[in-house]
Amino acid sequence: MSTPNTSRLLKYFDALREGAEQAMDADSSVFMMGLDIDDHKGIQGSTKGLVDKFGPERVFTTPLSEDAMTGVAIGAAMAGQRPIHVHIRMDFLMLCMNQLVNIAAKSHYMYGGTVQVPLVIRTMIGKSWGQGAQHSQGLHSMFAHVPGMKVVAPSNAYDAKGLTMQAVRDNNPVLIMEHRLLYGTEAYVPEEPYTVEFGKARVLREGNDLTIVGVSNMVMEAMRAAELLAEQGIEAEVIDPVTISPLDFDTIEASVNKTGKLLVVDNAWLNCGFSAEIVARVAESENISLKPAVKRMGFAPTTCPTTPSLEDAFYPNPKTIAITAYQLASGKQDWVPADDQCQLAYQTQFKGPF
Amino acid sequence: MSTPNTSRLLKYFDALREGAEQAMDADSSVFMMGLDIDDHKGIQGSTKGLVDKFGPERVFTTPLSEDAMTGVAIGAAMAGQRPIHVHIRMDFLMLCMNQLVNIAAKSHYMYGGTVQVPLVIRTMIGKSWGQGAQHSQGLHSMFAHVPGMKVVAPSNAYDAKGLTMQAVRDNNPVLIMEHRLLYGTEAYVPEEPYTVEFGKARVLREGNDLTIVGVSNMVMEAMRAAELLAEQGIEAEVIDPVTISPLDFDTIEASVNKTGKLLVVDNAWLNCGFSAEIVARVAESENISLKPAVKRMGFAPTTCPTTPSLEDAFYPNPKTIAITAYQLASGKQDWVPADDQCQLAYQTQFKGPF
Amino acid sequence: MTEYSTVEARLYASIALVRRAEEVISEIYPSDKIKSPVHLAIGQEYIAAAVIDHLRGSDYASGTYRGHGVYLAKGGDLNSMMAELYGKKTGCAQGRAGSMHLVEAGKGVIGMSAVVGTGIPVAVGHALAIKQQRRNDVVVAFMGDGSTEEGCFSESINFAALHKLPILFVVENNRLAIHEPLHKRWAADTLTERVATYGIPATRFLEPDVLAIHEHVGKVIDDMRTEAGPAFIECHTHRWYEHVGPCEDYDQGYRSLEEGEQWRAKDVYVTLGQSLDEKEKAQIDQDIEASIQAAVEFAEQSPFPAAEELYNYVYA
Amino acid sequence: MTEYSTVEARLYASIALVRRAEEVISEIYPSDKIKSPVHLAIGQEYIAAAVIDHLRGSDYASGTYRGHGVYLAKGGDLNSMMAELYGKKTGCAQGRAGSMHLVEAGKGVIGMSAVVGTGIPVAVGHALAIKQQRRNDVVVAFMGDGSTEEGCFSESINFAALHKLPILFVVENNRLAIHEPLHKRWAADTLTERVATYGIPATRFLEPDVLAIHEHVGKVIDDMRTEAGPAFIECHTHRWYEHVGPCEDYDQGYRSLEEGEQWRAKDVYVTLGQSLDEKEKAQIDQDIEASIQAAVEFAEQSPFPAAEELYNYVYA
Ligand SMILES: Cc1ncc(C[n+]2csc(CCOP(=O)(O)OP(=O)(O)O)c2C)c(N)n1
Ligand SMILES: Cc1ncc(C[n+]2csc(CCOP(=O)(O)OP(=O)(O)O)c2C)c(N)n1
Ligand SMILES: [Mg+2]
Ligand SMILES: [Mg+2]
Repeated sequence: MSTPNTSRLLKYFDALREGAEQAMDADSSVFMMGLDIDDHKGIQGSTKGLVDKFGPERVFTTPLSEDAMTGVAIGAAMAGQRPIHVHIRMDFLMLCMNQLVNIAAKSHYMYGGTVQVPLVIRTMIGKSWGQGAQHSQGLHSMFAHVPGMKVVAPSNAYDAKGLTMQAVRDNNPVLIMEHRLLYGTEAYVPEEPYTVEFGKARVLREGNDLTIVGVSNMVMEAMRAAELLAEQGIEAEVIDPVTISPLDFDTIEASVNKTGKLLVVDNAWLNCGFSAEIVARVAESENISLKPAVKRMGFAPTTCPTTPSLEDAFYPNPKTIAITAYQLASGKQDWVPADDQCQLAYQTQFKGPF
Repeated sequence: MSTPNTSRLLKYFDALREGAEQAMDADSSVFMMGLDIDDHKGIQGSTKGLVDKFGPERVFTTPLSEDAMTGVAIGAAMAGQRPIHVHIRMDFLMLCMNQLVNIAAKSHYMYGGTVQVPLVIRTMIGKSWGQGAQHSQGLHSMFAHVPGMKVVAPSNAYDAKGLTMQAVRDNNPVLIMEHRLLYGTEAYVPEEPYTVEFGKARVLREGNDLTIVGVSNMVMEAMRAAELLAEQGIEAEVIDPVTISPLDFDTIEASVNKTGKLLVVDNAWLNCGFSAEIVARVAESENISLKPAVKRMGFAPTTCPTTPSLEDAFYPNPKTIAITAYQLASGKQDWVPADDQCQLAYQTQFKGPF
Repeated sequence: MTEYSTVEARLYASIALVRRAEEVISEIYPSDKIKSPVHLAIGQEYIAAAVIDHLRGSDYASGTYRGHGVYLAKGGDLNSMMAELYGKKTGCAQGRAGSMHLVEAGKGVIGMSAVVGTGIPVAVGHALAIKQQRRNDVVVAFMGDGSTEEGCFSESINFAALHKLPILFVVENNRLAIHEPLHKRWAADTLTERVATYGIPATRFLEPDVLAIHEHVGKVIDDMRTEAGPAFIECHTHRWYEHVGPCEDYDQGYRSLEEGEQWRAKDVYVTLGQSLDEKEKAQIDQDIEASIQAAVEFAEQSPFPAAEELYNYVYA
Repeated sequence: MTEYSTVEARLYASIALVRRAEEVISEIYPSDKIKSPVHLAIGQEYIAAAVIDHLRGSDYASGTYRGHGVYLAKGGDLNSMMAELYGKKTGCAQGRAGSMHLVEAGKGVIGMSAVVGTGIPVAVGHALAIKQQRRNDVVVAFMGDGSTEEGCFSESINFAALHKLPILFVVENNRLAIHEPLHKRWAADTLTERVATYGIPATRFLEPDVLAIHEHVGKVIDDMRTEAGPAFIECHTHRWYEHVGPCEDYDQGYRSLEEGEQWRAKDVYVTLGQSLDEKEKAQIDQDIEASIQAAVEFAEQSPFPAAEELYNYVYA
């Protein structure tokens, strides 16, 4: 007998694996390809065991040929298969931008609706321990920029499984942006198959003082910041957009209308990024009459350095988020959380999807 | 004797050519490479004659290998040369994103300031006559998103030459985004070498009723719209950012502070685009106290179709810009310019840089 | 479907349809009714005809922006193609694709791409799907010499050979990429030898010998249907017209008329035509003229898509 | 610079420095002082040593994220490397690069990249610059077998051969990409034959015969300085340690200890060491230990960059 749904804690990487496994169980046209998915490490556990269960025809590694392999996945998808193509770092997608932007995103339209590309791209953002310039980029805005692509960003194990299963069912190219530092986090994850809807944001924490939108791992950082803020009497409403494109702007708009203040914390650079999009939509909104106080945080406008002393300053963290949010919400600059409190915040495990 | 500066009208493609030619005259480390730059068509005239003047070692075509050729250009730049790498369409840059994003943009930083990449990428946006999905994209926001890259967008022949010459002198990778439909436009272009400063927007037309920021070819379309608007008593201030990254936000901010209304017309999709960035900065600005009315226009959120009946609806044009601007400025929807007036607007030649 | 008395007649009919359709396109073009960049395959049609003659409806063929020949040979509808060039709603992609992105999924015509080389791995992906679906269909991927310079060509051949996929790669080597001759792009004229190092059959045809190509490919494709894995052919050929557009351009100086004349003297359309029974040839020609005429009328009379349709098909 | 009595001694010194430095890195690693993914080249050092022995200061060498050996052999400063691994301000890239992106422009060490294959065309670009600047320097580009699967490898070889650029491509074929064996990635084990089709000299070394490699490359590079154009060598070799990290991993099941032992029995570090004059070897070893010790101390005592420095070097 299976454990009741809500009582099973599962790690993010296990949830990714389980989502794919159940999708493959349900539909024999689903297969998985990607460098190193069939080795003993199995993409940090997220593909482990799949080759044993489904065999090397449905789960196989590839040569180091990201460009052509993406084309191959696209072609297979056009011909009726449902590939999941796994990349261990998002940075490497730069090698297959042409296939993704010029073919995958455009085929359905360009070919007058006669062709579909039900392709799932799994890709991970790296961080810390010297990942550095080429193993750390969150490049979702480049993909969200292009009509025809969908981009989703699970911040917890529940969404990791549910979005994976939904992505496989979707008839369009869907990019799943994962985060290395989320891989070990746990959430209550149902055992049975389920999907998480695209275009539906999640309010993780309600509050009246300001709205914080976090992306991917920054959802966690924002939640931790919210705890620090709560001790100062500031109640932040924390929103996880869940899917970057399509974006559920209504939920954000309603929150900003309530709080009048918005902080977007992206897991990426700001310039021409997803954070700009959210802020721009708020600015354009005819439903928001007063000028809200808005602010964006994300990667520093630099390349990502490897040394911890610089890397620490490169990323937002609960402390800097809390400070920024406090100023935005209170108009004051008279509080900085103590370092040990921030450390404590890091020990909180959020058992998403909250 | 040379003609006096201000009296010589030059076409955009000639200005591009002259800028490169004078840069190559001045510095023997400058060379040019790219598919088809040495044939009898010479990238619509913009590279014509250069191979005859400078020889095939300094001006050469390449194999169809955008990825490696970009790496080659980067390597040559690191070793002291100053390459100008020409691509006939911006869409094809998707093939060399890896080299541009992961190497060109990052090397100076990643290698601790010990390496420089003075690389110029020339690239053209196509439009109309069935260019369609893969020959029409304005993808500047992807590049502006990445620290370490610079992106410039000449809207007229004067800037085409001056930005080219500045780009060659710059010690960083600079992407020049050109527009096919601008190639035939004329402006007064000095014969002697000159540079156009990066990070300095141009106010092309002053006005108090609203601010219109146009990008690349959309600067022209916005100027035409402004004429139509003027007949309705609405004075638009039209701003050409000239360089996308770095961006002169101050000029835009000052204008929006004056007009209280902003329309950004990008030559690209809106989502996570440069238009979002401008609007987001306006929203964040502490110098702008009232909520300005803002609106973005750009490519429709679709792939670009080839047939004129759909393509017409894909792009902003003087008519749709004027209608949108009128509503934004007046709050009214009681005017639509007559089609023949819009046609007339198209006959105006703007002899930039105004 | 029309029955022909000989292979020659069948191939001639296939070649003649493309030749005449493109000649008509070239005639219409100055009227500006076709607002689409046309890359004519005139002079090269025999390759697609010879190869595709061995394909069934459930097989796939992929081509490039120079794809009228592949599209028609694989059974693409002439009316839909002509309407597509005109940008009409009745086009094979409802006017979204133009000449460069022809498609006819129902006939196994894989959508064509105008970014050189990108169609190659997509074709390989179709072969992977065939293998996974345990079908005994095959894929043929047509490409130009220039496309073999793109990294994805090597990547694709390696993967197809590694997984023994049922795909035939066909390089139409017209020794030009736009106006750039081979010697400015290839270190050595050894493409076929290079592909052979992947352990797959690789054959070069220096002459436009349509029957030799036809015979060779027949064997290769038979083997492929019984899991022999991929194969490769390189056919030297000649592009008669300018790279893009409706005209000849020997006067532009980048190539010699002499070379052109040598190839034209061997025009398969003519030589094969001459070998046919005269009556049969006349009938074929007459049918072709009629169908082209009908297609032009169909295209002219079809409506343009309405502006609102712009937003259709962004997502499936 | 130290003078050695024989080529063997010089090569041994180069190999031993890398071997011992990496062994020390591997010892330090568990302390978490080196917060950088280290890809050790232990067992493969002889290739870089043999090749780079022929290079001058003004020549260039490029490597990969597995680049300690190339960096040190080409004259990169050991202190700067160790400090870089520690993330210190005194590192060769001021702590921005870590182990994966070593660089030493002043010594001709081209900055290394952790995106597989991307360093190859960048190295070719250096060779293009040499040609344009009419220098008679050369470039050596080191790469793994996996990187040859990337399209840019083929693109790069073609361009280098087409323009006769002074570059030697060196493939360190350890028959693994992370944990994936060659037969899951290559359709055929014919890389050297394939590269030869570009019309450039291409040679395979199946054994770790450091002197044979040394001799061959000496001739090749001499030719290259007199405009012979590019060349290629493929050296079969063996990676002793895990792909990334400080340990061995024969127990992980993806490769056999037997294979490892066969290679280890031929360890160049040992065999070459045994061939030396004992006194000279002892002196070399002693000097190396001292320099490594000094480098570790240098790294430990160097300061971290200050947070404000984050914003330096975004633009030149
Ligand atoms: C990736 C890419 N680079 C450049 C171009 C511009 N371009 C269009 S066709 C062409 C030549 C292709 O030559 P080849 O593959 O031999 O095909 P052919 O035109 O001779 O049939 C080029 C360079 C393009 N469309 N895509
Ligand atoms: C483009 C790219 N794809 C995948 C990776 C992940 N990755 C890092 S090293 C490596 C294996 C490379 O193998 P090889 O070129 O043989 O070099 P080796 O590690 O054996 O020295 C892979 C797949 C990467 N860094 N870059
Ligand atoms: Mg060709
Ligand atoms: Mg290897």
